[in-house]
Amino acid sequence: MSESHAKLGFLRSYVFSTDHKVIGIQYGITALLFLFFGLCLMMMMRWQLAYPGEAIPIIGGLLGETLVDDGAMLPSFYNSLGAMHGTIMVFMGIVPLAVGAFGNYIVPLQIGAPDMAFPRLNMASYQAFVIGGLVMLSSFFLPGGAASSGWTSYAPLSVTATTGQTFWLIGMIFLIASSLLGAINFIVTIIHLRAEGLTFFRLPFFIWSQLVTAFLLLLAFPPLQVAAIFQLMDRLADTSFFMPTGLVSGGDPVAAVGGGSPLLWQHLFWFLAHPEVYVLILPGMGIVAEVIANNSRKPLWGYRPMVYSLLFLGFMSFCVWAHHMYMTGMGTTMSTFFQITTMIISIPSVIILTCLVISLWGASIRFPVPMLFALAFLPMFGIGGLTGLPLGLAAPDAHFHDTYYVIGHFHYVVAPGTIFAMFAGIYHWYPKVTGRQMNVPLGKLHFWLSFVFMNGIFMPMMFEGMAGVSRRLFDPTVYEIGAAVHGLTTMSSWSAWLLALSQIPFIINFFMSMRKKERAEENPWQATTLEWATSTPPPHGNFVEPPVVYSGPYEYSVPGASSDFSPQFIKQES
Amino acid sequence: MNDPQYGWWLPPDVSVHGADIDFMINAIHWFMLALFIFWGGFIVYCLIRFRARPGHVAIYRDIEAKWNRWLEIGVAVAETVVLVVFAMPVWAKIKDDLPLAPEQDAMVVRVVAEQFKWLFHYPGRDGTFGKTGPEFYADDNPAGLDFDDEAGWDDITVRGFHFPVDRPVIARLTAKDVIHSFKIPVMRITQDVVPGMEITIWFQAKETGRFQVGCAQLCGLGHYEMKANLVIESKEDFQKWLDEEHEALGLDE
Amino acid sequence: MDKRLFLVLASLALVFPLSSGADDGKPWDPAVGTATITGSVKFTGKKPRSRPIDMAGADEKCAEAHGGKRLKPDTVILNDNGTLRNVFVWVKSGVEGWSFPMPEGDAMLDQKGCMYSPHVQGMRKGQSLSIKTSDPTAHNVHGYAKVNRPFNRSQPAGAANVTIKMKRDEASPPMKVKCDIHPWMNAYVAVVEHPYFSVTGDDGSFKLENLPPGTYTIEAWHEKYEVMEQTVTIGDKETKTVEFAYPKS
Amino acid sequence: MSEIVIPYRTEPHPLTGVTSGKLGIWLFLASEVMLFGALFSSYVLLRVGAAEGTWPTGVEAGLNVPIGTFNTLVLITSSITMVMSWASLKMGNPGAFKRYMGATIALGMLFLVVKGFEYSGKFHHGIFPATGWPGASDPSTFYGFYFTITGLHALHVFLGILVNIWLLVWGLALYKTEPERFAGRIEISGLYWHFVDLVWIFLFPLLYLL
Repeated sequence: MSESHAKLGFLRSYVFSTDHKVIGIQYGITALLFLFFGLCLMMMMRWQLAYPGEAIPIIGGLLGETLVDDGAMLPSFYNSLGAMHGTIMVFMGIVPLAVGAFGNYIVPLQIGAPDMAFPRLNMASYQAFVIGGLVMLSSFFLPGGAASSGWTSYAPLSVTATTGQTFWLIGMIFLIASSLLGAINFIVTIIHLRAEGLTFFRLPFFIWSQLVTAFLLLLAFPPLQVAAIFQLMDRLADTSFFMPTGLVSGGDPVAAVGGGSPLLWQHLFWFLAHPEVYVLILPGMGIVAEVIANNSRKPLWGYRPMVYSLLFLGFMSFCVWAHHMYMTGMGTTMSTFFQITTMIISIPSVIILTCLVISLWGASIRFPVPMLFALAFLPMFGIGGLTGLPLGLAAPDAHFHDTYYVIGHFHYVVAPGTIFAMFAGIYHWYPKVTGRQMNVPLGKLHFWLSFVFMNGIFMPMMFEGMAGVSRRLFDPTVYEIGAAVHGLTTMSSWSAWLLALSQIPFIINFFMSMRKKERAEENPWQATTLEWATSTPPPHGNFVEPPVVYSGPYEYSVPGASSDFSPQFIKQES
Repeated sequence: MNDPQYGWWLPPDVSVHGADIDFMINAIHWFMLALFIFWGGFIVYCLIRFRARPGHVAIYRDIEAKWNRWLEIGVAVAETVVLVVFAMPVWAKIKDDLPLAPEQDAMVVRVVAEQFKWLFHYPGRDGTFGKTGPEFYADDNPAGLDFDDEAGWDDITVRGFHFPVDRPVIARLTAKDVIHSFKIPVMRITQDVVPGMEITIWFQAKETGRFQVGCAQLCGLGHYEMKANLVIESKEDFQKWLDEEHEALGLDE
Repeated sequence: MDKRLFLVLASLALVFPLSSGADDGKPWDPAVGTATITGSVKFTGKKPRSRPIDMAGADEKCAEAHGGKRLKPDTVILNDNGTLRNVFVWVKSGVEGWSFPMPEGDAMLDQKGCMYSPHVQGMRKGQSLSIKTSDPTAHNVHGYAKVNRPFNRSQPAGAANVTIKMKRDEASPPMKVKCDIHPWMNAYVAVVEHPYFSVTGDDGSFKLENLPPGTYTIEAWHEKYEVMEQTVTIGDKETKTVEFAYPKS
Repeated sequence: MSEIVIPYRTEPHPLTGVTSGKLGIWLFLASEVMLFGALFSSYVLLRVGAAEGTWPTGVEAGLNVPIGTFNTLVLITSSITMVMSWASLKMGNPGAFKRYMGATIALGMLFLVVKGFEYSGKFHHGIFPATGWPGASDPSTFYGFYFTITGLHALHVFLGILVNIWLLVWGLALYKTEPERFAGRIEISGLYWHFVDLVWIFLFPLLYLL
């Protein structure tokens, strides 16, 4: 009797909890597992690329005969890995980690709220995310394998693909529903539940980034929902929204389809997927801004321009989607429009990055582990952003389109960019969540190894793309160009495997630090924002007394103050 | 296997329009490198000069930086210049200036993409294409020719791409099944081939050589094998090749 | 597009499969199999046109196997005696109720010089189709089965044979096999429940031996033309001739 | 573990002037606008791109305008009864609320039943989502759009009915303890219901008349 009571208690407090902190941790753990799974998929792909046609070591023998031939990967399996790596990393790894985990845990604390505005909705969005994730994962066990049409799922290829694609679409519909519910919750929470005195321009930059991100999710995801429904109809009800007249399959004309447009899918997809890029990067920028302000011990330089840039960035991200489609045969008028908007959208990114860099001037910079990751974010995101420039112009894109240059570009944005920001966030807020500090030497080891090998993976890709090697090739050495730069591919692969090994210190650190006896201080980073106003870890309901805010978010090194930080929630003697 | 002509930077350029693209790519990368070094240098300088140490205090008030405004304006101006002076005119020339006038003597070729090979369709000796349509596609008729149309009987349908140097080529691209992408790195061409649409592009080579055509858009499990040989040859050699292909048709049998 | 999803879901629902195998007839008695049907498939129309295949432009390794000679598609091959090759002739109905012994070994489909050999073949239900590659280039064999389970397997140069067990009859029309890498490669494999089938060769003739006396529907199938049918009644130790003429006029 | 109190559940926030629930539903409707906006733009894109004479008007395609008009009136009436049910709550008359809410639910169901008859009539004539427009040489996706858009709309109506039934049968208990909060829930459900109604008012001319 009492045991079943305890069990119910466990379920209510850890599995079906409505507490934003528990949901944040659930999101975080699930997303980290998905990220790790996505990393494993990538390591298998890298084997095929570096040693085409050779048996995959260790696991090659364990896979079924539809996936491997004598342990060597088959092209259909490679395509599945590619599609699922992209989908898992973007929709089930980074977004849930950046928005679901950090957003859920930190946002209510940083604005002084007792919880999210709709706690039960919050739980529902996590559950929808888990269901979507499980549907995606289960597709690996289907007879035809998982979806294999790329994470972009271009029609008509995806419409005629194996059943895995149907699971992909159903999984996406759940993930989209999860994001929509989450987005509504974040916006209402940030607008309504700010503590007394916490005006919009006293919000930490991280909160701003979450607010803009939530708006992007809210408005950009429905078109993809529509696209997914159309594609499901095409697959299950034989409609032809994306199927033009006169298709041929297996050498014979297909009579029954027609009238649709393959480009409709691309428009609907990229209308989501470009704002999605900003969904991936903005929370990262927010975290980096927090960490840099805290560790440079001075206010962020140009806080207001940064906020305005952020808002402008959010708005403009809806106007650039077709720069992914220059090579689909669009006219020069259209491409001119999208080239101009693409150049315009680069300006606010430059402003934010410049502000972060200038914030270092005149600072007193500490170098704890989160700061190392945040500082590394700056040049890494810089490379990612700069290499977007030639891709945003149609003429250079005629060379770079769908080459490894594109892969290098967006991975620089999300891998050493966003993922480094995520690591910065984990190291920074770990004491808030667990009440323990993470081990510093292990953290530094993790940082330096990751930094080296991240670049080892993606820098060679830039040169491969420059040489003209196309992406998504099962075996690039089939082409003369691919064979000529095969050394770069191998280097990339070895870096990838070493990067995976470099995560071992992090994993050890993550779990061992939880069991440490020694407790962290209440405000170990001497930070100013509201999440440090409550005890660590925060109680149910977060704040015993609702906090009141008296000043801006980054009041560090205020002249005449007693210490080098003046928290928002403490009234200063004037 | 290692082909010395391909390395870590741009592959050789044998197209007429490629020089503009290459100039843009190189210029943008120098610009990027300069910006990156400036930024990186600034960061490293800050990290050393403003590192936390006993007695060092951060400056609370905003530093009055004017140069950042200049940097941002500089970036904006550079982008505008690239956009207006290079990107737009170059792209307009590549896309819109089809060499349609008879004195330009453009050669027309039809390119059919299918899972997972390319097919190149030349008009043959009579200079006219036979009637084609999706309803004629069959295993023994990959080009979709109407076999009853005499004009199409001498058409040449091959799996490798030949075209003469110094002569504009107009390619009409169609796809049978899924989206493919017609990519020739040495010609600086990428063009998606979308089923249900016929997309026309043009290009002109300035040098001869043997290269490859590839597919740049994921089109299924054989995507990686979707390549064709490319031979850019002198007008005489091209004519010789056409004659050989005409022989191979075996029309006189 | 995705009827297989329904099949998967439906099979998930049926946890306990229904009893099968009601079609096992009485064991075959060789003593009754005395009748023979022979014949040939004439071609009477205008010779259809065909265009040569260019392999060299896409894959030199394919072309090397033919010494630079251009092949023509195997679709319509006319023999010198005015007959049509690669017609699949089989007994469509009339031999139900027997359980025939299985032949030894697998049905073979070879990939040689980037062509399938044989182009058309018959095999027995329950037999395996063994797909071999003799080429120095990669192939991907894709079986567009409509009754059996479709398959799609890559075979790099020197790979082991791909073996597919054909569990159901699929003879009308036969299963189409294509190579996903070399689009000109195609073949047809008919899966028949009994051993009475034949493919016309270079003399255009076919022979269905060891039939028990009875009335049979004989079907002739060609990939490009309409299916034809004839009914024959044969007695004990009798041999009858059946002629087909393509194309149907 | 005490129940935590989240502010602005029943009292409007001074900045936005609405409760959290209402702000939430407005945001949800904004995303719904994007959803149906994408459906409508896809329709326009493919219709404009269709070859001359391949895209039927609703009447040509066999859609029944009188039935469609009837259904439009049904939905508009249900919106009115929805407002009346909320107004009766506000005036402290739960009996009238029950009657009006019941009428709203009944009208919603009537809409679905009529829609069901329209669908089955189409199926009966061999018209399915995959059917091309038979009068044209080139098939078009008209019926695909017709079934997909109206189907999605019907799903929205169905969900609205479920919410309303829940509010009428189980949710009413809240009225006794927190009447304001309950009225707020009815208002939120009503906003959603009006939106669904509004979508139909756009859908009807787009599919049936144009």
